[in-house]
Amino acid sequence: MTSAARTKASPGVSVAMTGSGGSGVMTAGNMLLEAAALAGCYGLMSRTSGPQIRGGEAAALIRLAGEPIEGHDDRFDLVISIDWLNLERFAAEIPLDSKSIAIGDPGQGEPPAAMLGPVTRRLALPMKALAKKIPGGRANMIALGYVGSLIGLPEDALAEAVRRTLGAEGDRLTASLAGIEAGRLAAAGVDCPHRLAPRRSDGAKRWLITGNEAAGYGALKGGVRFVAAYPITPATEMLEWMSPALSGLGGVLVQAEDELASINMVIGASYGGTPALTATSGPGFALMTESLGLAVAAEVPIVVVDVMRSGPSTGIPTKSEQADLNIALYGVHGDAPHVVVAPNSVADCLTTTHWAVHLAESMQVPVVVLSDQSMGQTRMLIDAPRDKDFIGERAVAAANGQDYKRYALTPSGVSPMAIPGTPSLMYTADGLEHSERGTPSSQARDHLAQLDKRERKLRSADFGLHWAEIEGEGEIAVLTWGSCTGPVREAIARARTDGVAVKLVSLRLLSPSYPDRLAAALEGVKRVLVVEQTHSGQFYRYLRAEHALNAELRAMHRPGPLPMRPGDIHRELVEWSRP
Amino acid sequence: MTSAARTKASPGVSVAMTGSGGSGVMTAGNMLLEAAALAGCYGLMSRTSGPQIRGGEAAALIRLAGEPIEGHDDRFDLVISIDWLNLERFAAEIPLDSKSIAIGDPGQGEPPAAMLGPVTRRLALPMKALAKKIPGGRANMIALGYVGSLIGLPEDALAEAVRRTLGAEGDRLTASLAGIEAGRLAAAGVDCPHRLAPRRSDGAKRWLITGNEAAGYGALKGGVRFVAAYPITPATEMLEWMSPALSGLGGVLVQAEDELASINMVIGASYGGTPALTATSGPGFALMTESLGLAVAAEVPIVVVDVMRSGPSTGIPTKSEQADLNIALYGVHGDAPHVVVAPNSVADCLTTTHWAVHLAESMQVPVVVLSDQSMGQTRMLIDAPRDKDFIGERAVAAANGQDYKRYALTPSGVSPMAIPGTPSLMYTADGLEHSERGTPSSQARDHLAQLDKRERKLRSADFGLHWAEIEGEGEIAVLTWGSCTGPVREAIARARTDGVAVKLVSLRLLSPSYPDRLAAALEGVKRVLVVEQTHSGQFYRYLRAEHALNAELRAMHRPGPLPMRPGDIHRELVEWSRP
Amino acid sequence: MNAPVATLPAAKDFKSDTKPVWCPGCGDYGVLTSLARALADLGFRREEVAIVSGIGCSSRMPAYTNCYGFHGVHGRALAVATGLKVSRPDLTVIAAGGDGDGYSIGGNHFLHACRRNVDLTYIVMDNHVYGMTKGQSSPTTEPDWDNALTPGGTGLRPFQPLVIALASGANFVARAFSGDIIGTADIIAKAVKSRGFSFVEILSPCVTFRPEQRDWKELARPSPVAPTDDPARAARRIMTDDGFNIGVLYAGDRKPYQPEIGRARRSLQDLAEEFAR
Amino acid sequence: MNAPVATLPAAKDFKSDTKPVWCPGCGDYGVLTSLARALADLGFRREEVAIVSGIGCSSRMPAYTNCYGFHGVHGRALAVATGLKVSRPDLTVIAAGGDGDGYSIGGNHFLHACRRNVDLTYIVMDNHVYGMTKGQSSPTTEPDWDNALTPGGTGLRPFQPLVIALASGANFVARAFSGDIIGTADIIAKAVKSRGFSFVEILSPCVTFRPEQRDWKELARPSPVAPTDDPARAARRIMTDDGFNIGVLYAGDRKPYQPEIGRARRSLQDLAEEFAR
Ligand SMILES: Cc1ncc(C[n+]2csc(CCOP(=O)(O)OP(=O)(O)O)c2C)c(N)n1
Ligand SMILES: Cc1ncc(C[n+]2csc(CCOP(=O)(O)OP(=O)(O)O)c2C)c(N)n1
Ligand code: SF4
Ligand code: SF4
Ligand SMILES: [Mg+2]
Ligand SMILES: [Mg+2]
Repeated sequence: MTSAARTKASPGVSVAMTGSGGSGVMTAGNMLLEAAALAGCYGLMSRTSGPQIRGGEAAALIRLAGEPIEGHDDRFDLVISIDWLNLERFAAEIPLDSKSIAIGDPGQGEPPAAMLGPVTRRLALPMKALAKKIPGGRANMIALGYVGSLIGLPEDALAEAVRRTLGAEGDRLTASLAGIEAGRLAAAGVDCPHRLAPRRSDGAKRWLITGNEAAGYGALKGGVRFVAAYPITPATEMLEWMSPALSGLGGVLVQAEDELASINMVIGASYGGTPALTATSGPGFALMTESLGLAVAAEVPIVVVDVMRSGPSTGIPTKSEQADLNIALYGVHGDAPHVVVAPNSVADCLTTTHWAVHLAESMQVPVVVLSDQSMGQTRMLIDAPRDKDFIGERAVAAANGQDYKRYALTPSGVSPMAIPGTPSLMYTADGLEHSERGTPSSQARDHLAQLDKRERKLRSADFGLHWAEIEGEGEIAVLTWGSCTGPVREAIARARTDGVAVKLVSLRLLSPSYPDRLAAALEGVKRVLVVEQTHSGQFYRYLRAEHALNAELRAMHRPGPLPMRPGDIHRELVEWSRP
Repeated sequence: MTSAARTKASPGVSVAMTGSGGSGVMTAGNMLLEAAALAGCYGLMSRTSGPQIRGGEAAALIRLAGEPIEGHDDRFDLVISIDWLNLERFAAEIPLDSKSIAIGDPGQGEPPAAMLGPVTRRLALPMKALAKKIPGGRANMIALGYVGSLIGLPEDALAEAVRRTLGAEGDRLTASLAGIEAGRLAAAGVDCPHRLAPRRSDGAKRWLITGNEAAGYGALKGGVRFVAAYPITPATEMLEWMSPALSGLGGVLVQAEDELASINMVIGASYGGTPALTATSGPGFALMTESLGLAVAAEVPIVVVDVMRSGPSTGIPTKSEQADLNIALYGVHGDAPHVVVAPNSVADCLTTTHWAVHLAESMQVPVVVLSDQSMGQTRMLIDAPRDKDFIGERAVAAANGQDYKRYALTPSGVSPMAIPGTPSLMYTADGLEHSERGTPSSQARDHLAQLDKRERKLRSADFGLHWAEIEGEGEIAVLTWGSCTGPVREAIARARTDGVAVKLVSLRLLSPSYPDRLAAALEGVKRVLVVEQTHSGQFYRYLRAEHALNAELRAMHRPGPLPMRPGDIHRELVEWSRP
Repeated sequence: MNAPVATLPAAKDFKSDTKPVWCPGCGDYGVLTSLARALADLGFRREEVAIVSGIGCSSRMPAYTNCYGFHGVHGRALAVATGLKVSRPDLTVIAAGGDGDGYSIGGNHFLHACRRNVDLTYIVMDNHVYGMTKGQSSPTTEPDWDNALTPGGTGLRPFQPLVIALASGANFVARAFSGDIIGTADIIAKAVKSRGFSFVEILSPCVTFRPEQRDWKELARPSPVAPTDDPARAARRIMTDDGFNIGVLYAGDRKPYQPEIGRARRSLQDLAEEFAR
Repeated sequence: MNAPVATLPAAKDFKSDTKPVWCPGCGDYGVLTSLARALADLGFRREEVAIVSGIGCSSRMPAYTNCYGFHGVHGRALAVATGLKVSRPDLTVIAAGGDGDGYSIGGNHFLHACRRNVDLTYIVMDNHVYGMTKGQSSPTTEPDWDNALTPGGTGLRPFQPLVIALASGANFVARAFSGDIIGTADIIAKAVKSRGFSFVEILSPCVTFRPEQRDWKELARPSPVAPTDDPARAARRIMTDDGFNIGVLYAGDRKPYQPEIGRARRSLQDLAEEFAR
């Protein structure tokens, strides 16, 4: 396996645009992504920045391709720096190699040697100087025109992207259009091996969306009309997108005083009959687990989205990790069966959050959605989502002249729920152990009956096909979840070009465990590589605890903040498949 | 295996004294226990009561024996009821059989048939009438004298117990002494097969203590001098015992406004150099996990005692269960290695909480102690504890003219901690990921280095012999923890009389897992019965997740509120050992 | 319980058949009776009312009424009530609980509920003690009250719920005494009728852990002055009275927080437009 | 940093060499400078002082000073500070943070810290916004301030920190403005010297999310009246001023909460006696 082969298998072009505070690389990056959309490409962009709250160095990390892609590549083809200030901070996030091209402004000093070490080809682009010639001109637009041109984006797509961002007229538009034109001219004649080959022109619609927005939209589609939350990185944008959207739909978002309040507001709204959700990240989630247990015991459906960041404690708020798996699965005191699901891509944030609402409502149980910073904050071009028939129907009690038992011991475990306002079904929802009627009880038989009932709801449910993503066949499988799925899929594709057949199993349903289904999915598989972004191997332990897997297991786990790279997974697969 | 054989193997006499509000059964029960102590016996007493806050029906559940015992038997030999009001509530808690004797006051109506069904022998004792004859006499003292006499407690031990409780003189004393005398006379000539055979008269000291008091004492022995807490059943008595004790020792207990405050006060005190502890139960523990993660990340030693009760949510506050295992092990967001230990008896609450302080201080890590309601609130006669040399030494930094690195990457993972007030070592403790100096960092290398360091502290520690209790040999072993250990030990003893050899392994150290030690302890064991008091089998899952056990595993788990009974475990063992 | 209700329910119909766990003589019995009476007087049907609580003796209230009830976790009643009322403005929502639940662990929600001014009624049965956990100091306990957890007392200045409620923006503030069934029913009724956040502090003796509170019946008396709509004046009055002036002490007219609910101006399809490329 | 300190440190010595993450122009720079100056003026050695915070831009303060520091979780600074001070009365403990940290998620600890009256100084850098999470309303934000999370504003009445502090029992209450380095240093120094719980609310502009707060420098002015020791009078003054009167507004003399520490009257052996049988 040579590095050339790896590169060959890896679709598209990866570009990093960097610069210090106010250099406008994010704007340029977003325009590049918009232009790629107009040109019929797929693509994604994530952002990274230094520790400054505002105005520090920043980088737009972009990957564009003719086919759908789901994560970053192992390396970058192009890095363009409006200035090189503090860029070494991003060295680990922007891996470069001998095939990478570094573009800098000769007027802005020397690039950091350590970072650009392996790069053999450097291009000089006097961005500041070129911008100065344009009234109101800015270096980022020069960079945009230059890069767009190098990678083969059509001139009009770039111009249209600028127009869509800045509006149809105005000085800024004029200056920006002049800027990209100057950049394009500067690129003329520069030969670049990293070029896009747009494949698609079938006219099918695509969406440009972040995982946070997708999760918000999915929740609304599922019927959520009440949200209470407290801001926290990286969940805030989900809430900020939902707030006006909800009020448009006749719902509401309440900013709570803290997470203890937000989850309890959500429980109150759901008790009242309104599908309800809160979103947070690790520290806020930790504050919610007492009341998550209340929702379990009182059987109030709610959805809690945890957009994970690097932990423990405050950790690295702006970076991704999957290490809230443990607390999501096991972080509730007492035996408290609840549902944990995880989207496996930006697009899937929509579907899986929609599904989560459906599960919560139909089982009257809290559902935790484990998204993460990398999905949440990556803006991606995806195929317009198809409709899924998750219909979140709550079993609602109707007055029938009989004594109402809120917590009746039904075969499915789900008991019809009375909505306040309904005559003759008045009951008290309770976090104390209770009888079928809901009266507090400390009797062993009531405790056992209600524990059994609450477990039965989950064990007897049919989660349909959405419980996992299963692709391909092979004696080796990769078992993974969440945002690791994209890089795993890419690694598997590369392995295929090496002649190694690998099956992909990515779990969306993490709790309850679904041992029969997983065993069936792994039928015939001899070796399973378990891939996750944690330090301690939380997913691996979870698999051992909940499943009796017959295959040989190997754990591949590493913490954030760096994304999982397809190349590393590929290497592991190829090595392991050697006889 | 006949039921007679089971009964034979079961030491001592079990007595339930019951009555409705204000009947004084608790006082009588405590005196019975004191009398047993004076007579050189071992014994224990737990309490149960109806849902009323005060004044409802209640029962004192007592077991006395000539040898050390650690929990209740499967059944009761004697039940004495001052009145039968609402007694059916306790039917499941006071199992009776054909050998049981029921003693009631003929003037107080009929006993509940369902409960006394199997009982063939009933005795009538006109407690109220006898008491009436004594000025200030009370029925509970008649009951005490009667029962004490039936089971063979010496007259003077009973009288002395009353004296120790009520003081050397006074009307109440006179009436009480007259009462027990009347009871004793009434018992004269009544033949009772359930009699005590005090074995011990070696003069060795014993203690009469609850698990909550023992844990409090152990903590003080370990050096704890600061406690902050918020009341919660069943942890409150630990705090109420500690409060005056601490102030006597020059420490302090602060009543916090909530559990968020209490754990953070404890972190503040420990940061300042004072070994510190908080105690709570499930709901309060759930509120602490965010800050538990802070203590992990900032490396501040603290001890958190969770006196578990039945969950989930508010659950059954007055009853025991082991179902906070999951949240204690896994309830912290991010990868947050910390220590979880569990005492396995009332006596061990002392030693293990002492050990917990030692571990916290020497590793600069939060330690969770999982006690439970049944240990915490059982009052027991134990051998006076021997001294253990757990010396909780914190590695303290001294100014040495070098740049101080609070989070230096040492081989053990433990870095000397500067105590505020020390010149030239000023640093900022941080829950953000940080460099060795403690400066916030989002660099992958710092994150990995600190995650490794924090894990290394636990993985490289030597936990000595205290990590587990290992007794006996056999091809079958029972693997258990916490308050299940007593009943398991008794079940194993019974199995031994059946010729079945069973090894006992009870884990005190639950996290970090200690796989090599456990594997060594189970060397040669073919079958392992996993015993725990949870509904979902949390301990069983934990074992599968963290250990590669070669033996065949069988899970025996049941929820609270009823205690684990030795008979059930014994039955399981004997069945499983059949070829 | 399931017969169709032709006529409006009487006070007794607002009580459930669940036997309270309360000690004989506990002040909370009186509050239950007053609450039932107030609801009947206001002409509610039982299903129109939801009673939400936390944990404590007093927080057992919901199950003893025949309305919709929610018995949640310790300290969070106001958050649950807020979510319920904001999403279901058609319901009458009453939060009820104790001084520990409301002023200690729930203090932050108290502050912010007053400020938020959702149209709720909040009833606190203040007995200056944690009853349920068997007698520890609460925020309103006297500094020198001896108890096992803080021997000799906490030494802390008691929390002043009415002053804090006013300072944080509660729109209706009253003090009641559980021994006065009719007066308390009247105050609760006024609180429920008042729009916005209404706070009713009820002195409700804990006869078990604070038997001396039986004397409250000698001390409680109607407030000598009429309610004011000036929060500063109300605050001054409360700070200078002896804690036993009973009645409505402040009634304002601040607009409640109630976002419009249930009227969609856009569709999911409209929202999708912004993503389409 | 490790040279033995022969002479007392100057103001600059109280600043660390860690570069703040703050935006250029952020008000918090001024607070840092004032704090360093106050500590120098009071003649502290750096190791005698501990600065404790929660999470937020302003909560980054500890690392930028050269004292002992504790940067904990969001909203819990006062609890950490309380534990530290009660167990280590020899240290000077200062808690610092933002309006979100202190009045929203930390509101309950604020209430109870004022009431408990431990000898702490609490500095809140109030910018009427959540800076760190990029611009949402805090409890002190104007009701009509438009932002992404609550478009058009929250509609809620702003929280009144000084009034609440007074009503809950803070022993020293002051307002400062970060642009006035010397005045703020002076107020902080007085707060630190005052025994019991001292609360200093500092108007500290967030130039990034509330650029209009640059105008505060025109508005802030010394309070026209001298500090009072009557909380009711102080409260009235604060409720009627426009929020820009700078200075010490209340200074009381309530006894701080400080249990005796470190003097054992009993031994472990004594305690064991009660269990022996
Ligand atoms: C998180 C949590 N902490 C502590 C408790 C224990 N607890 C139950 S009720 C209570 C206090 C009750 O006092 P109050 O609210 O005044 O009610 P009262 O019983 O006096 O009516 C406490 C501390 C709990 N249930 N949950
Ligand atoms: C439990 C928890 N919830 C939410 C957050 C996210 N968060 C970080 S800082 C902050 C608010 C900061 O506002 P403020 O205290 O006013 O400080 P400023 O940044 O304005 O100085 C929030 C909500 C968190 N870190 N932890
Ligand atoms: S303990 Fe006190 S508050 Fe609780 S029920 Fe009894 S009297 Fe009422
Ligand atoms: S965002 Fe505002 S508060 Fe935060 S550093 Fe920037 S200016 Fe200061
Ligand atoms: Mg109370
Ligand atoms: Mg702020």
